[in-house]
Amino acid sequence: MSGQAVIEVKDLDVYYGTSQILFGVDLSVAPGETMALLGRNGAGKSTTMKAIAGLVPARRGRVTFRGEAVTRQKPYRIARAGIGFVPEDRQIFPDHTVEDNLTIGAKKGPEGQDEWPLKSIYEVFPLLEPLRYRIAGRLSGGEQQMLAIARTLMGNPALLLLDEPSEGLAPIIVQRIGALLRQLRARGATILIAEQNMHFCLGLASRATVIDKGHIVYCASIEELKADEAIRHRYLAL
Amino acid sequence: MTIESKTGESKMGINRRATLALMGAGAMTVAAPWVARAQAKAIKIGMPTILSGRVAQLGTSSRNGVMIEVEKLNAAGGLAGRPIEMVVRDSKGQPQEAARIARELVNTDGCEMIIDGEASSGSFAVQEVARDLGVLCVHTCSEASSLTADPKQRIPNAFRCARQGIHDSIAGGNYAAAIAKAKGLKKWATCSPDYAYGRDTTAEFVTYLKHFAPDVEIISETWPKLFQPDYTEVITRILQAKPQALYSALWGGDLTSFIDQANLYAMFTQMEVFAVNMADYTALTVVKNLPKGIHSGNRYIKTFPATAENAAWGDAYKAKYKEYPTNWSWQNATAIMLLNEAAKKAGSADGKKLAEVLPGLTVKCPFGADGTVTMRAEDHTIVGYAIGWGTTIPTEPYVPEVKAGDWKQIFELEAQWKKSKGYA
Amino acid sequence: MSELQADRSSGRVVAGAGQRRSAAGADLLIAAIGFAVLVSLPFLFSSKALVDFVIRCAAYGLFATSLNLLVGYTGLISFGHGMFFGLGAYSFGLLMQRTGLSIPAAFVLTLLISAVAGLVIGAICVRLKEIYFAFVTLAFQMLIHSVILSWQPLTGGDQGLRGGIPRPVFLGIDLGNQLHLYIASCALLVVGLLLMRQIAQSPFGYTLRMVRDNATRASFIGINVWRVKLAVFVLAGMFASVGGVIMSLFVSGAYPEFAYWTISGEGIFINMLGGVTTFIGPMVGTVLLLILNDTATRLTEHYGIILGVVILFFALGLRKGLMDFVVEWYAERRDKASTRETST
Amino acid sequence: MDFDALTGCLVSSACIVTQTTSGLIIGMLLFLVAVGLTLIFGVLKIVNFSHGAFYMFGAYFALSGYQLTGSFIVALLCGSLGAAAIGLIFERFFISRVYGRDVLMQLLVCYAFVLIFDDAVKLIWGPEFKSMGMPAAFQVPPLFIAGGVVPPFYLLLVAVALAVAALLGLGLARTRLGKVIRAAAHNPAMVSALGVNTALIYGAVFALGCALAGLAGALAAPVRSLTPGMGFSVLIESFIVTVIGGMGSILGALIGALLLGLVRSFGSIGFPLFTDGLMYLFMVIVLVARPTGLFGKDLA
Repeated sequence: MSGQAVIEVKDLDVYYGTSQILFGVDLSVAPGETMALLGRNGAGKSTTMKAIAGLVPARRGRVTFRGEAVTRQKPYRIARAGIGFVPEDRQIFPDHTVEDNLTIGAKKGPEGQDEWPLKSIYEVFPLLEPLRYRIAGRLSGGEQQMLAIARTLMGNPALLLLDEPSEGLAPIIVQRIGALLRQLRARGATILIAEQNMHFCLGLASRATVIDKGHIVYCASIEELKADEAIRHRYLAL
Repeated sequence: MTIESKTGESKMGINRRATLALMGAGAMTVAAPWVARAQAKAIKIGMPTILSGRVAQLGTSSRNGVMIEVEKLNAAGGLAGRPIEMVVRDSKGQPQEAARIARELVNTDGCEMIIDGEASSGSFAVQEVARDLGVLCVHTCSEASSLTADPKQRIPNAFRCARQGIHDSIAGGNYAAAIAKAKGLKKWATCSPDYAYGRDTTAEFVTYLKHFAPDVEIISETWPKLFQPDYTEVITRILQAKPQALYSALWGGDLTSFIDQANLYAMFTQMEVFAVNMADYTALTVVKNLPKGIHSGNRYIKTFPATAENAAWGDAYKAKYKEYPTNWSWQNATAIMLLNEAAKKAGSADGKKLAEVLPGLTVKCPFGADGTVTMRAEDHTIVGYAIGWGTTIPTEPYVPEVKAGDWKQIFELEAQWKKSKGYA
Repeated sequence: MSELQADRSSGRVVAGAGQRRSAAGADLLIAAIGFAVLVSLPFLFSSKALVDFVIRCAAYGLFATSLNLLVGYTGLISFGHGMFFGLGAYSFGLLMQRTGLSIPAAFVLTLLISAVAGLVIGAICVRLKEIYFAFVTLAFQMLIHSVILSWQPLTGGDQGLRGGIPRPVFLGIDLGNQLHLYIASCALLVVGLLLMRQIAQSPFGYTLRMVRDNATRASFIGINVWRVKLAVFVLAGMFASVGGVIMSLFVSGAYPEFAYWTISGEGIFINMLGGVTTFIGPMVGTVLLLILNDTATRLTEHYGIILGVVILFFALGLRKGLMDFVVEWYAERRDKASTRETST
Repeated sequence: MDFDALTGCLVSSACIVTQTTSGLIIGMLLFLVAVGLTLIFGVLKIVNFSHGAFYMFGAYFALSGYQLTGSFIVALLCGSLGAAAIGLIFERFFISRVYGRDVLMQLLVCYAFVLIFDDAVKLIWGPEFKSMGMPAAFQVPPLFIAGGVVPPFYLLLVAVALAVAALLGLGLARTRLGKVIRAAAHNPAMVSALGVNTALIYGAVFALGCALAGLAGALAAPVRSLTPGMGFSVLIESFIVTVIGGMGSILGALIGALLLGLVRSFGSIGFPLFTDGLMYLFMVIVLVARPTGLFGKDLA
């Protein structure tokens, strides 16, 4: 399976200053697959995502993306290689308009593909079109989350990293984001999604990896995880 | 190899090499700077001056002025038989550094006398060191009158070998008054740098202008800061006052900036301009669009005094350093001439003995009004140097005709001035 | 700000009262020994330049260490600390020239003047944060410099206080005598450092660190952050003015350059050179800078290039001050040694 | 202090016109220097203490270019491009090493280069001051507008500065590069994660800032004498401008420069001996009233 994985993380160690956050993290996502990275608050999900995106340096280990090592590359190189990152707190550019936010993220994919012109974005995110000249900082949280995902899609990524897309949003908005992601999956996107909320990932992800205190502790299909109450209770407090 | 070198190589070459050498050997040389050195037979003369920053030219041209005479003197046997070794250091224009360097030159480097190439506050700081250490000190750049004229400042072992604003102002006042009378210039404005030299010289000029032409009236005063880059606000203010004539004690780069900017407003077609510091090569050779007919006092100009000695000295300097001498150059060169003459008279290079014979000493000098200058005994400052005013033209000889000042008149009025200041 | 925090690596907790008292005793002992060594120097070496050097070290050292109270301990980056240096020099010089007071009286009055100035200026400045605090202090410094230049009848304008500073003999001390001045400067330096050390180690000193690390948290536990910052601003200003007094005695005058921003810049540079995580860092920086300055001016007129390269070495090479480097190196060695011991 | 003169000026239209235009002239050259400073701070978060040196380089390069070709246009190009080139090298090899580090470390690196650059200029062009001279095209009598006097050269200067302000404002607001730059100023990590090489952006912005300072130096070269260290007083004044206007704000730099120009031109009438002090006083007042400057945002 590892031969055809879109991304493969091997034995990753990450430090903040002198304190170690990740301990030999292993992870892989197959093409077209949606993988959930589950764990409690502070378990190391975001750090893993940021390490893949190149925003925090890996002290040890390697990240292979489509057969090429991207470990310790600069973030923009990783992005150009085809990894699209949607950060935890969305980090839209608040003083820019919605459309400016989108165009800042616009680029061709790693093979020069252009699957996501503005037109397609507005088709998939019909909510954003009427807001296109609105200042992004004035959008609601859900709208900002949509914008953040759309902005990353504008870069035509081969892998989409989503860090806590449901965090801090009203249940009805969470549902809409879930629907949107299923739509993306249907289009064949490969997605790695970090979540505290397992229920959000049910029916979205096919497999789940559980991280706790910087260690990968579990990896199976998401149905198995749902069935395994001990694991859920122990690592996800569910 | 340092700037203490006595060789006649171009200063640029020495500096670069010194810099490189230092970069290489920096660590080694940190070794205890206070270890006293054995005294050679040569006589060391220390010279704190400004070699960096905006007025670096003051230091470099002062050093050139000193070196050209020291080399001549050394070739002729030195100061009372002892070769001179100059130790020149950069104070960066900071008075506390000037004081520190002066002390160190005497206490550590074994310098037996100081040529003080500091301007303004630095010279007062060096004066205090000279007072403290009792070492012979010749100020060569400070034109502030109080340095030697004020008996509270004066000390027996310090001398000034430089122009004084009061002399320039009396000669200038006389010259300007004649033109004011002839052309009916009654309304005057002034524009001088806001520091002691600028303020004092301007006040004195105005005093003597009014003394010689009593119906002159000052209708506007402007005081740009020293080294101010932009004079627009000053220029427009002067133009609005609509004076018939303008006096300025700006100098060097400030003066050329002022001229370039005032040219844009066609100021020089609207009034007669008297700029005491214009006739110095530093300014004359640099200004590209020199307006015709600016009245100026002489600073250093090789055609005044119009003697063969002066012209030869200016040419020799230019041949050696690839630029014309500055006002500072001749003052520093004269200092060496004076020391040499004093050493001959005293038969010794000992600072104390020189300080005894220097007062009242007259020395043959290309920059003298009559071929000599004198270290006046009563206030330890040189008199009799060439002083005059003329009008400038944009090409050599720049100041075709210089009207010499009358030293007799200068002495008379200077004496009154001293009385009025409580100096005498 | 992590690079600038005093005592960062030591992770020391506030010492109990008893410990503090014994630490103060140790400081006193060190100070006494230091003073004795300094006083004996001129009798061991007959170099006048050494005497001058130490006097200048005292002036700049007090100034730089007081700046570290602001920069290192409180996290207040002042670009205008030199104003107190200048204020000290001018106040003292003017008092001596114009009033005929005795030296100790003029000295105390100078401290008072600096304190009042610090109070007024500080009250305005310490409200501002970070870079804006730096700029407003710089603006005040330039304002004072402008006033010194403009108020010519009092200050002598650009020529400074001329004619020397009278130094009447008091208690048998004649500051006109370089040796007496030397001993007095050493005494002021040692006493000044000792006092600042006590301030840094006192509960007030730990309050400063708390304000530096997290001002919000400090205000939650009932600390009036503004008042604490103001207090240290005034104290640092007073110590800086003592540096100015020593300098004015050394050059027998006061010059506008003493109140120019470059003095503040040198103070900051000294702190970076010596390091701000130890109390003694600024003192080490002072000695380093003065040696560097004196050596470079002896050897070249391209002082700027030399100094520039040295600064780059510290800023980009060592990435910290000398004492910081030494302390960390020592701590690492000790750690290694102790792990070796436990493993065997 | 001379309040009579000041009130006298304020009731004379000729005086108001002349002093306002001279305030504009003083302000616009400052704006060119200050806007680079504020741009660099806004995007790179670096207080470029060496910015005055690029003004100096601009003037010296312009002088050399003018001496070689006799063309003022070439001189302007030499000045701005030369300063930009040095700025780019400086940013790539030195400034880039102190991103995100302590502000004092950044200042120290800049300070080191102020010293090095000044000495370098002294070594290359000599310690004596130089003057470029006014290009022949501008050696024409001044214009009289509404009773005030305006030299044509200064019209050019003001026009260039205003054009730069307009181009910068439009470029940052409208072009994609401008949008990316503004986004990078706000959140460089995110911009980088979207595939933009922020190092390139930083280098370009730093070079642009230096080019503007160089342009200012080149424009000033015909009317100001050139000396090593000439950048310093300009630096201090442009700092005041940026701090008054708010660090990082281009509009702030424009307004700040105009205000400072007016403070100087009218201040020189009312307080002829305290014009400089007046600037600092003005800065103190603004900072006390608005700690982040007129158009600045709170950094925290």
